[in-house]
Amino acid sequence: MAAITEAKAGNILTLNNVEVVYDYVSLAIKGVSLAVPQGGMVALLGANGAGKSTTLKSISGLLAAERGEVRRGEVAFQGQPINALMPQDRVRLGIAHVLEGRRVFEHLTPDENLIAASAVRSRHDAARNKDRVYSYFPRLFERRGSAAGYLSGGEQQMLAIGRALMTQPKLLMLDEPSLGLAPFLVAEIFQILSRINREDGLSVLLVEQNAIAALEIVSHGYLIESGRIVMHDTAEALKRNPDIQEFYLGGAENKNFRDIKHYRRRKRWLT
Amino acid sequence: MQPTDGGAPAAATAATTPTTATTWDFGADTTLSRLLARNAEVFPDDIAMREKSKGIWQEMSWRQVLDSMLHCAAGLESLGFAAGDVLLVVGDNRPRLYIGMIAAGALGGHAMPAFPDATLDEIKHFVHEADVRFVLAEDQEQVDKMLDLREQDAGIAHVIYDDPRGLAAYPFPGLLSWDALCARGEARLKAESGLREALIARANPDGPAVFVHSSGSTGKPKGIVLSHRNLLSGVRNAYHGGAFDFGESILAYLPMAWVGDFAVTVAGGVALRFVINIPERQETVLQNLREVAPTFYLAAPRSWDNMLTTIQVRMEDSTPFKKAIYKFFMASALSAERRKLEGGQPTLKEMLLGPLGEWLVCGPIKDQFGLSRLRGAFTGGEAMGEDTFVFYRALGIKLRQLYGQTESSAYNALQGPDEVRLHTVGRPFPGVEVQISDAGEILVRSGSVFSGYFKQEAATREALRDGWLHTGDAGYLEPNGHLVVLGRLSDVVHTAKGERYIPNYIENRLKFSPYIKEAAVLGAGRDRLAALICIDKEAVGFWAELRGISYMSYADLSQKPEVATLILEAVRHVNRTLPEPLHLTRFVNLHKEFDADDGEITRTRKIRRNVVEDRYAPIIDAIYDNRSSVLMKAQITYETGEVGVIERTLTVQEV
Amino acid sequence: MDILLLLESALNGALVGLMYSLVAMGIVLIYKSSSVPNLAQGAMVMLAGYVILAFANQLHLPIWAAIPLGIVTMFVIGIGIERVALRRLAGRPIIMILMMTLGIEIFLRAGSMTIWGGTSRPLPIGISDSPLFLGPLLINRAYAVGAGVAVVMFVLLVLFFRTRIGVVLRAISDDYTAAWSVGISVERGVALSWAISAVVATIAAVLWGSVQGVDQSLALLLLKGVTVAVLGGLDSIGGALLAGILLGIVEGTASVVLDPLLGGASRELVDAAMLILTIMLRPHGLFGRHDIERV
Amino acid sequence: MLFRQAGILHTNYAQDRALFPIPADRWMIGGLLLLAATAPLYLNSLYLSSYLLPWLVWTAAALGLNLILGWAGQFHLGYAAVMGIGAYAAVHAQRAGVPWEIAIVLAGLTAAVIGSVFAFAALRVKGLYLALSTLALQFVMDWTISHVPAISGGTQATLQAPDIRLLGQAVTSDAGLYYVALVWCVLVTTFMLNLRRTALGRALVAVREKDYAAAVIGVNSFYFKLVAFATSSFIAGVSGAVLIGTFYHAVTPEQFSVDVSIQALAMVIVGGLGSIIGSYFGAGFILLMPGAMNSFISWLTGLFGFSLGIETLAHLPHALYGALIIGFLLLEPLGLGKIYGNVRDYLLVWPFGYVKK
Repeated sequence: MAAITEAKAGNILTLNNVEVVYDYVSLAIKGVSLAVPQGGMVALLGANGAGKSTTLKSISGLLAAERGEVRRGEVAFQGQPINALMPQDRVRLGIAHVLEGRRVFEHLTPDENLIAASAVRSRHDAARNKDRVYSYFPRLFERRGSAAGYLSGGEQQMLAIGRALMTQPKLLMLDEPSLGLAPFLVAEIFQILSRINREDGLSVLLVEQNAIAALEIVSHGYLIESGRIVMHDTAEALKRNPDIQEFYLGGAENKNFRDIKHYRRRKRWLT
Repeated sequence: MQPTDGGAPAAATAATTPTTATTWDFGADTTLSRLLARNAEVFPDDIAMREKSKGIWQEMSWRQVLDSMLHCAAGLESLGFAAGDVLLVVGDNRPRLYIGMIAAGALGGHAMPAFPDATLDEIKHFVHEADVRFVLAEDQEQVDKMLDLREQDAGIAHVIYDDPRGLAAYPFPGLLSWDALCARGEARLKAESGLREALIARANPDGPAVFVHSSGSTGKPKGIVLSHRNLLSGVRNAYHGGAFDFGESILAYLPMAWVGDFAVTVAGGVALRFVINIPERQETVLQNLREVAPTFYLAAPRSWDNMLTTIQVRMEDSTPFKKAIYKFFMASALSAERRKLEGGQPTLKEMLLGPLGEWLVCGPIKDQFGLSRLRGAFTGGEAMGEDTFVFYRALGIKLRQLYGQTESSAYNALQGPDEVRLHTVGRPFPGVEVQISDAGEILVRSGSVFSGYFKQEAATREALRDGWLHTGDAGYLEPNGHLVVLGRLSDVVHTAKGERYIPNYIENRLKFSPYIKEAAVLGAGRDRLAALICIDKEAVGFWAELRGISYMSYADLSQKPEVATLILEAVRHVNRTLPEPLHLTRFVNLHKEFDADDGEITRTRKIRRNVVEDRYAPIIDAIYDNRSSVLMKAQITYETGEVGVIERTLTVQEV
Repeated sequence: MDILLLLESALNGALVGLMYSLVAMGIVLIYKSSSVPNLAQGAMVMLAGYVILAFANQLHLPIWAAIPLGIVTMFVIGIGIERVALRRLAGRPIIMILMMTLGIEIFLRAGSMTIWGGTSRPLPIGISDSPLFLGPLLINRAYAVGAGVAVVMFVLLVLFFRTRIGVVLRAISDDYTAAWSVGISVERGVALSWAISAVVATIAAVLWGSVQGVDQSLALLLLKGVTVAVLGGLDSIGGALLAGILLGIVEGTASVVLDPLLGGASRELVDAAMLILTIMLRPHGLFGRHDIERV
Repeated sequence: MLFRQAGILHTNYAQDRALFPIPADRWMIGGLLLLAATAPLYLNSLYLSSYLLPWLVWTAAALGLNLILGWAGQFHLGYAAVMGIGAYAAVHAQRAGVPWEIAIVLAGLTAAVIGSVFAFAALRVKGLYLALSTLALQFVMDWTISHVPAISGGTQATLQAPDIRLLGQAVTSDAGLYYVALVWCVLVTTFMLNLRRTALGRALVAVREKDYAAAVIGVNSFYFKLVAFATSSFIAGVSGAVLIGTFYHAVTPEQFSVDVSIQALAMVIVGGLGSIIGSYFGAGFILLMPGAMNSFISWLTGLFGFSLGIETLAHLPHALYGALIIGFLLLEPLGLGKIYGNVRDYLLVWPFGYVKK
């Protein structure tokens, strides 16, 4: 709690009571408030359909394509409200969104993928950024000439992240980057993420179902359930929380089958 | 104390009952198992229970319920369960748990329902109090609790579970699934001729039907054993008093450990052949309520309050056009209803608007919440806020106050359909005698009154004198025979200046505000009144969202200056209805809700004043020391029994 | 059968086919840069013809001024179509977008007729009627010019798709959402592709108008255009060029061979048969890309 | 406000999947059926045979196209050709002495067999490719019909359709023909309503959502696409035959040209993809619009006292037709059916603002 209040001044992103409604009638998230500190790494955890992707889209402005709208609340980037901005204007400000399921431009080569993603930057910057991306992901450089649709899942994820980096973001948002990837690849990608965070001071908002991996690299985590933030704390505290251990960290420490619970604790999340 | 069959004699009433509906002669000299057998014989294929499960309402006929009950009873007996034994029943409302309770009663044993969210300590108290050896648990969660208890030396020998999910691999001795238990019983019933009839006839009308506990707002809950005769007398009295009729459709959602649930769902349900609908889960009650659209609905004031808050919040979130229509018609209906309750006539305009409002606003709202088919809507358990009461009446729900105690099987008095007044609880039921003692205490005598607290001689002597139950409630009878209940005798308190008041009354007024969920009024022995307030997170949260006020958690929200102003308005509003000396002068928005796990309220959500005064002593001191803020270190009990501490600065608000 | 006549038909057919390619390129251009199947390209050709005529006849401008003005006007109309009709449908099922282009087709075609009437008007651009001679073969001079322009357009478009903007447009056609997510203004990209396509339509209108006059029949070029586009592969500029030549040759020779047998109108049958054959044998045309399916 | 939903509980899965669980819907459908059944009593024969009858037949046809477009998600730009096949088959069968009842079944079967050819195109390609190949097939069929005298009865010829005879009784009265159309439309509607609840309906939706994924979970998209095209073609064929038998009474190739295909497509789109009630709205709208447009234009010219050229008058309604299609797609891409659904939702949650998910 305290961490958030004192960091308020240094937050690159704040969401204040954001409510998103799809198709005018169905409520997806409600009263979501969160903050990403400048240069920090924050995870947004939650189950399928909890509203994680919707939250990210409300930040990157991609809701409109799915008939969604931010009906209430404010999304502020570097202190400026950005609710009214088009997606490309948000990218120009420095918000990059790596979509769930990678969504690379399949018929373009990795090289063209990166060029296409530099639309909001100058030619000079694009060249420099491309070098940087290839230095982070040398494997992409090796495969820069073949259609991206034929890359492996891990390579596509790297390309998706690299593509986002081409926009020179200040805040990088990733939607389930570990989805469908082998554990060693997840580890590699997360390592690169923390390296980028460390070296470039890039703020990161990571949406994950894989809480174990995510809590290893972030400093702070939010937990979203049924479209509402139900708790948030430092990664350390979250890892210790019994609720998190049970439902998000899985049965890693289960001693016997009595620990496999088929019911939810009645107690509400304590914050 | 001998149960008396006061009031209308059974024979006389039999002739007046509808011929199509009844085969019960309205005597209380029978048992639930015999009545169940009778239902199964005369109406074998009528629907007795419905349970929402796997997306549909799975039905059970009376014959199936009886068979299931007999299988369970025979199975229990084969495990060694005998007359006088206790079967602890713990879980949410489930058909098998109800059937298991009837089975325990059929064997002359005590069925002891417990709240599904009861902590280990609470259950431990029950288990030791009555030497519980048998448990009927709903699911893995409850089984885990019982296993934990057993590890702590409790004498629990047999744990029977309903839902096998996650339990298949448990290797613990004495753990038995409901199906296995019933298979065992079924085999016995096949093998032993005459067992079936014997089991049906076994129980004695004066034998135990259920073992419940008083709410224990002032101390440890006291055990209360109600006999078949007690409960059936209560049902009979209420039936004659017009509370319900044969064949009502009900939603069994009240906590099973509350006497009201047993008195309505089991006693009323079996005696009057209700269709007992059981919701899928606690969270789906509202949705299931709409699907069932019961004809009879009893809820605690708190539930009605919650539903009202939901209606208000959802209305606030509606489109401007719909909102305007709602406001217009509701205002008219409210003023008409208020005038009617005070004995006046509605104006011509109100009469004209009424049907239109019913079609446009009231009807749809009742439909949305499944209240459109209600013949009987009741509030009971404690006093209800006046404004909530008027709201539902205005909505066209003929809400009525029901008055009773656990000790008298829940049924004492009820407002007649056309005699609803705000300050009374109506006339005592036929068969219930009411007197007012010299001290102003309400005394009750009826066949429904219990015969004493479990293993508590002193308390029993205190409560039962010369056949009269001393209810502990202050009240009086009006000349026209209507009973007025003022509140708990023990609740009537005085300020240092000698002002007499009942905290509960003021608290109920506060709670009408959708933004206030709980309140504790302070002032006994002090020179002025103050309040601890728990905001309603849903309503205040929504209010905050509309205004773009950011918050993270309950604690965070409760301390927002805007929220303080909001609550201040509500408190001032209440003050305007109170005499000057009883005005609330200061209040604090607490950082958490009162919680039964922390012992601050009972499971039926009545305030435990001593606990609250003790736990929030630093805040109370700050209030009366005229400080403007206070650092509160709060203890939080997790359900595992672990204890955590939260530190927080709270602001004291001046009114 | 006269082999020379056959050859001559085939050669002129190839040139006409290249002019079909000009229409097809407009369709390919839009498909390649926004995945929108454009069934309004024929109507745009027709509209462009009328627009140029309006500048030339009603404002009495010389043809060399009317054509650039027509190009500019159509460029703006192309942008307008995106703004008015397509923007709100972005991300919608393709069937709706297809229906939208059909609606635009009906509107533009019937709208032009409402304003300018149905009689055919000549659009002379100063190409002489006298044929060219290639050895013993007679070649239509207008067709030859049209074919030349088509090849130039082909080169320009291929180069265009290699530029950064071209790559961005191809990215848009791959995945709208992903394009938005990296800051590409999808709306502007789609508008640009429609604007360029409208310019291509204008050039086709000039060439076709000079050959057969400006009337409703220009809109029917849509059928030739889509046939060529499908045959070549909807996202292949080169495919459109080669398919145009192929269709032109087949049509040209078929009309010589089949017309006497079937009593005329064999061109339409040949078109339909080519289309069906293409889909049966090479579902994505000669050079079209295949979807990369991943679940 | 009109829809009361309290007390609707399902005690078995059949009830849970009932077509109209809400009583208000059942009342409305009952009322509409009653109105439709008694229409000849209160409508004069002009309205009956010039408006109501074609509306019903075209609704049935639009529903068949919606099966392909809305349910299976496949393009079809050659629907009118399939209707034409049915129409010609029925007329030829009738002229050969086959009773009408059997002739329309033959019409449906012929259309189903030939229409399934479209399915083979759909199996190979998607999107625009499919749209164009179905369009190509439409041209081939147009060409075949008009160029084979045995079918068309000679170039440019009109083939008279014999009167309908049902069970040996000639049906010639307006009311009688109307009832034939009504029964066919109700049959198709009932079929479509129930299709949603069958394995076939769900499989079609699975194919629509994603071919490849459907195949992965074991939905044989080849089989289902084939069934969808065959069923839809059957409905088209019978509808074509009924249209000729009850409305046109003679058959010409122009009745089923590519423009008519586009018109059928417009009915489905304007009505709403996959929406049954939308098909009613869409068919009604597209059929009524040209007449309404002409009246509107003459009203306007009368109002402002100017006159329009012949050519303008001829083309303006067509341009407005295009504009309306554009307008509809902009206003509500899911069509009139969706607008109806929105109104219904609005009333369903009344007086609250929205449903909680």
